[in-house]
Amino acid sequence: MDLDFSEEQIMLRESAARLCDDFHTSLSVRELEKSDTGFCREFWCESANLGLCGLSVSEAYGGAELGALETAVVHEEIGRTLTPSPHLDCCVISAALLSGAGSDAQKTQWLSAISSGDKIIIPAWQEAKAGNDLSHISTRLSKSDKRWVINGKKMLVPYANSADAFIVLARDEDQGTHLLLIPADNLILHRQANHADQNLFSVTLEEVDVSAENRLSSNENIAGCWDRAMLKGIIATAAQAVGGASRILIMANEYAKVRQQFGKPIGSFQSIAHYLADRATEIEGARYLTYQAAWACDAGEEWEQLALMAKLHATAVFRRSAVDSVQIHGGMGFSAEADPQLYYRRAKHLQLMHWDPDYLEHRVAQKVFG
Amino acid sequence: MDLDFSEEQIMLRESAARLCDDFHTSLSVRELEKSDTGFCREFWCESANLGLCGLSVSEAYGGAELGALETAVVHEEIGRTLTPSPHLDCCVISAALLSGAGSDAQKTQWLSAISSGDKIIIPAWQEAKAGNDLSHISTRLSKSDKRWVINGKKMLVPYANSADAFIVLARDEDQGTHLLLIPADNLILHRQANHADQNLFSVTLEEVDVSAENRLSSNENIAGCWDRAMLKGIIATAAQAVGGASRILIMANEYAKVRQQFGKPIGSFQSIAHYLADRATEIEGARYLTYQAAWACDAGEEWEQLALMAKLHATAVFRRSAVDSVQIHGGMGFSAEADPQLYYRRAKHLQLMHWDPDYLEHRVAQKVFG
Amino acid sequence: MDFRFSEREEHFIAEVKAFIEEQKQLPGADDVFNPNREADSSLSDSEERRAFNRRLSKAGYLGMSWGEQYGGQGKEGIYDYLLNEELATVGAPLIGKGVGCIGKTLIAHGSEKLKQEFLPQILNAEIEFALGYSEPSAGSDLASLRLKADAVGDDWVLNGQKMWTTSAHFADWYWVAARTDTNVAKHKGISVFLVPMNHPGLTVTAIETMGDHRTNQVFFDNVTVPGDYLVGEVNKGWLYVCEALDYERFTLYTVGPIFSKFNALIESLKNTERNGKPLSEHPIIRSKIASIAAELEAAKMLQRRVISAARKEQVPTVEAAMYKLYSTELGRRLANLAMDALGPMSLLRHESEDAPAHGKWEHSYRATVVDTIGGGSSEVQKNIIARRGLGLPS
Amino acid sequence: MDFRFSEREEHFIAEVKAFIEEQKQLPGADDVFNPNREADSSLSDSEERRAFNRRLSKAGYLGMSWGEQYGGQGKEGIYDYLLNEELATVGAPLIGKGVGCIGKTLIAHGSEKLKQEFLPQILNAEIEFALGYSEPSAGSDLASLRLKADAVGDDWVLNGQKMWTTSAHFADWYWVAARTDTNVAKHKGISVFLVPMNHPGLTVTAIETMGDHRTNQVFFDNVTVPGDYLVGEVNKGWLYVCEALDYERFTLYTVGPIFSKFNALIESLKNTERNGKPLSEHPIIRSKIASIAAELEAAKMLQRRVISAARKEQVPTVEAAMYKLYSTELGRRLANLAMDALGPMSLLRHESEDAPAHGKWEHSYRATVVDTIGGGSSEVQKNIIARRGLGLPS
Repeated sequence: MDLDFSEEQIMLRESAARLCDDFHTSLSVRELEKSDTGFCREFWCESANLGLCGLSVSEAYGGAELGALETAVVHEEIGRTLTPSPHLDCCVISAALLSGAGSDAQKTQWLSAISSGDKIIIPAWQEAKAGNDLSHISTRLSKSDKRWVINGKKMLVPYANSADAFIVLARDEDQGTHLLLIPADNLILHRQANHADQNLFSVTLEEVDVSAENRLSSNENIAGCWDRAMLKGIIATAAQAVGGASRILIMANEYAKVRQQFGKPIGSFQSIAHYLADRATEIEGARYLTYQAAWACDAGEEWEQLALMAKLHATAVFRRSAVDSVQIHGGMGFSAEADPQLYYRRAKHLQLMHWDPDYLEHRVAQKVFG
Repeated sequence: MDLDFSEEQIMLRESAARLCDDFHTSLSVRELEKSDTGFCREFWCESANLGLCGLSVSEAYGGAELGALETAVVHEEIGRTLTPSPHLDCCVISAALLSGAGSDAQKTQWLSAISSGDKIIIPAWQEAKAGNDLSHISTRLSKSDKRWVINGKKMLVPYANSADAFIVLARDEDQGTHLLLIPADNLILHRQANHADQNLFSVTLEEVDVSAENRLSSNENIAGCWDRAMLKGIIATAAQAVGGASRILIMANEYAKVRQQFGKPIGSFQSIAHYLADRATEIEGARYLTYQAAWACDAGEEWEQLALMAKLHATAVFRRSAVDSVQIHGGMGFSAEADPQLYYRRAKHLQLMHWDPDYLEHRVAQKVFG
Repeated sequence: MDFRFSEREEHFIAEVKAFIEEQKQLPGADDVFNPNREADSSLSDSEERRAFNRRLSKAGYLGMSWGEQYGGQGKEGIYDYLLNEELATVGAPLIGKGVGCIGKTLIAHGSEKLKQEFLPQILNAEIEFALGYSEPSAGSDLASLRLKADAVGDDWVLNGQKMWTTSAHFADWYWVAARTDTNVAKHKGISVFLVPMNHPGLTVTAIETMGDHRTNQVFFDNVTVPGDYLVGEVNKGWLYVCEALDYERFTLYTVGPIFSKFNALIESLKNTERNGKPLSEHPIIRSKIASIAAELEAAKMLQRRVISAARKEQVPTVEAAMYKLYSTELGRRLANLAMDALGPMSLLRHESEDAPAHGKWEHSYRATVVDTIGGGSSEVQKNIIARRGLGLPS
Repeated sequence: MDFRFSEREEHFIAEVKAFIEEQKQLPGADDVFNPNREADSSLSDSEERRAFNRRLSKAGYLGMSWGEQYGGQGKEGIYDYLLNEELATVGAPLIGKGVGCIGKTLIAHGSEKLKQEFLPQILNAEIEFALGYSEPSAGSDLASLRLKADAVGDDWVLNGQKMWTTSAHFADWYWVAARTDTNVAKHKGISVFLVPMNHPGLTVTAIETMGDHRTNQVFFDNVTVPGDYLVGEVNKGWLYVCEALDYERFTLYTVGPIFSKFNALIESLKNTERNGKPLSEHPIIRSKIASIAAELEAAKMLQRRVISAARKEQVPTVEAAMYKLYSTELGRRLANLAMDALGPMSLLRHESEDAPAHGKWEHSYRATVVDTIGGGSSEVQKNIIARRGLGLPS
């Protein structure tokens, strides 16, 4: 048993931290919240240069072929700094989908472009009335006049206005699941203003033509491929939550040491100190739960349940940490100019996006009860 | 709007309090937990003398014909002192069942005997595998050789070894609901050791003969009659929880004022003080919610939903108050000789008996969502 | 015991409801009646809302509980409460500081001059006030405020800073506490002043909040205040500030808005589908809604205890602390439960057409944050309950 | 990073498991292996359990981490932990005070005489100890203990009272902290003594607990202790008591028992029907179980942090406080969830044949109470985390 990172992992963390810090002060995070693209292109280029875009991509396609633990390390730093970027959707989930179900041609074309940072590919899967399982996905792949077309409306699609292509989750009339790589041209995007001011869009597909080369179909079990890609994605989300929770708690802790009321630092009052102690405890549990899920994925151990638990627990812990930290900051906690509110909103965003607690509990229970 | 009790109600409280205190020191409560009957016969006689047994019974049958609010007042004192007695089951629920569905002859015979304290009648309704709604009650009223017989096994029946008769909840083959007043002779009782050391039994009915005079059938809607009687019962349970919660919180509060650690009373530490403040707040909410349910019942206002909420909330609050109070008492909290443990166990008992949170939530939601 | 209002009170409520219905027909009603505004809906921060206040005044709803000699109606305080409850439920501006703590403090302690100048303007809704108590280093510990007022001849000269003054950007007058004596215990050196908000020495700077409402910091640069705009006696300010709770014991604590929110949530759950079934039929959501429904009713009871004590001429300090603590925490939990129940789509803001419940809950989740901090944080309320209610040592 | 144990460690675990399986075949195994006993299952409070300890000793499982010069095996502390984890999971007595804090303190600070007298007896499982720290007025504030030890010639005479001494009624020796100097800061006047439990001046009185396990108060009436039974140096007792955490940093914190309980609950939910459906199919129960399953895994991670720090020769003070706080609160919540899920029938005790899960949960609901109080209450743990972990001022 060894809970330490390797030297390489520590170096990776340091370089990811430096990169995130360089581009993302709380000021620039605020600006990005209001920007058109929602993320910083320069940061993205630098990420690619540092090999972060191809972190989990096979070396054959220009990636670093590293594991879920390395991805978690990077995403912890992303979460700590509130760095907005398509990394999760493009470089974790889409990369896993392409690796798992793409043809050689698709991999060569698209995985390489992900690694190099040249193309952004975003999964478009969520719908207004479907939960997170596939059974109620209403986007339809159907035959119309001998050609295959796809119709549907996807919601909460991140960075859609920067995407070169979408991987669209659809079902056919026989309830078969399909993943379709659809170029971004000619799709109808509507910006969706949201809680954490992240870059989100609805994507409407109207009679969009689909040919064989659009299909990810080299894997017979598309639903399983989708599931594994999302499971990898939620480990990264959990890591973001851990990073965010740690950071906001440190801020609250520092504030509690310097802020004086009644002639004493407020951190000397048990009410404040015990909030911090409780949350610090939860964060360490969530942190290693997340590492364990990532490690298990890489080590070939049972990892799916750990991934589900990590996302469920870490985002809940981030939420509670953000709530308490805002409370400890008092007036500064709800001021738009101060930073706690950024974490407060991001926490709820992470909790509900990429499989929400309702669905995660459903999945965890499924496994627990067999 | 007037949240004060009338002079009569205050006098009733004082007399109930005196009676409960006279017979129920924490020492005698402990002895009763181990006794055969589980309650004090002398106390019961005195209750009857003071008119408490017939509190809610019509004057025509020797009762005081008072309302749910008066019952709540008495049960708050019962809860405060942990007084064990068949009052809830016999004088609230059975009395309501007989009033609602008994024939004149049954009322004359049994309601009068309840008022006078001469007879104890206990509803036997709970079953091992049925929830709290009626649909899965497996005790069967059926015809066998031209006679009606009843078969089944009831669980958690309070004071069954002191009961003169049971009101047995049963269903026939067509799912019709029946309430059958069955004399206690010849039924098979098994004592059921339990968490709060209350007097509970399983009651087995094997081919027990049922004639017309056993049936409570003057009301066509037996299920509705059962429901209203239970709803009255749970208001009284909520009141017990409020009484118990207040008492254990006062004990913890007094302890926190005198117990010294680190040179100060522990109540001067915010961690302890804030537990107490939170619970004190919840208790006042639960208290008036309970009063409101009782008052609404008496005033002919919508009361059912309030009754469900009062039981759900007040017993949850009692539980939390007991947990925190035990914690504040430290070692004394888990010592059998000290009193907090008595409240700790009783709190969980009240929460699960007479409709548990799962069922109460189900019912509240039914009404909320229409 | 009777949980109903009296016939006279019910009659009054019906009257207010009818008045509101009428007012809803007038132009600008969307701005006046806005239940999605959360706690800041109590403010008269727009021309439409000020106009509504003037109509409230014309209809005789301002100063109901003031003595007749001051132009009031000598009614019991409960009527102020009943009015506010109706106004709060529909998201209209409340009758607040003017007829409440400021007017009543002036009546009790103000000079003839101040009474004659301000009371009629308050009754006619011609004036809006801002309250200046908090400072950067005086939050929960209000008595440690530092804004300095130096006596210079007959005048006072104020220098320093106030923080979190919600109404500073639209108010006409500033009711401000300042330190007039630094040589005594901190509670004993505070006085209250009335300063015109347009005083050239005042600089008002916006603080935007996560809940989308604006609050302000106010800088005082040699703000000269004539001696007769010091309220009551010098160095008695802390007393007046504390007494204010007494004056507002009826009006501050409404429970209608959280019930409106709950009802709106129930409607949303019925009208939103997931996996082919309305959310209202999902057992886990039903269970959580049931629990919180009971807690809502408990919150209402805590509110009833406040007005019940108030109507017996008691100062409901502990009752108010309990209600404030419980209801504001409940409001936050309700917003969180609503977002979880509505799922990821609940992240969408009002501006997005796809937002369930028009983005009400993501806004509520941001806006309710202020409720457990402002007006005495939850921790301060617990201290009040522990010390004054439970007699615990400090 | 690797969350697995090493091959050697896994081999050791397998060996222990095999040993336990063997032992389960012996008479008296029901008493030795009793996972329903909650936290007090760690005690060797019966003849059967002491006999098991002697077999543990014979098999070489005692003193594994002691130096070879003291009869130990010089193994890493992790093996003590791995052994205890397996023992705890099946509800067997743990290797504890003897080879842990007492033996190691004697090794570090004890005289030759005490080493020679006690160490072999500990290794051979011939001796059981009771720890005497708490007193009626020294609970969370242990350093304020008052049991007085007066020097009389070469002897010490002890007078006063200890409280909550769990093992006093079956132990052979009492490891007891007493005040040897009243004129110095309270931490600096404490010494540790070894007193035979059958000393005529000791009176042991039972305290029964809500969790059905016995603890004791112990009265000292002129208990004369020869000078050479004072451990180490006079007035250094507080140091030794604090160091004990260091010595037990591996062994005290097992996580197996709560996983066993969770698994037992899952089985019960599958096997218990309500309204014609197993409880495991009720959505609300499933949702709650899923949440707590994740929290259980988080607790395990906090435990892993303790042993990970310990194995790097660090004293895991904050890590241990975090695990103790989180896991004991979790244990209480698990018991409560189990009772709620199983419904009213879960009120039935073990003695009732109708009790679901043989009454395990109503017992657990009573017994887990002690976990958040004893061994440093949750509040004490939070203070440790806040001050030592987060650097907050006191």
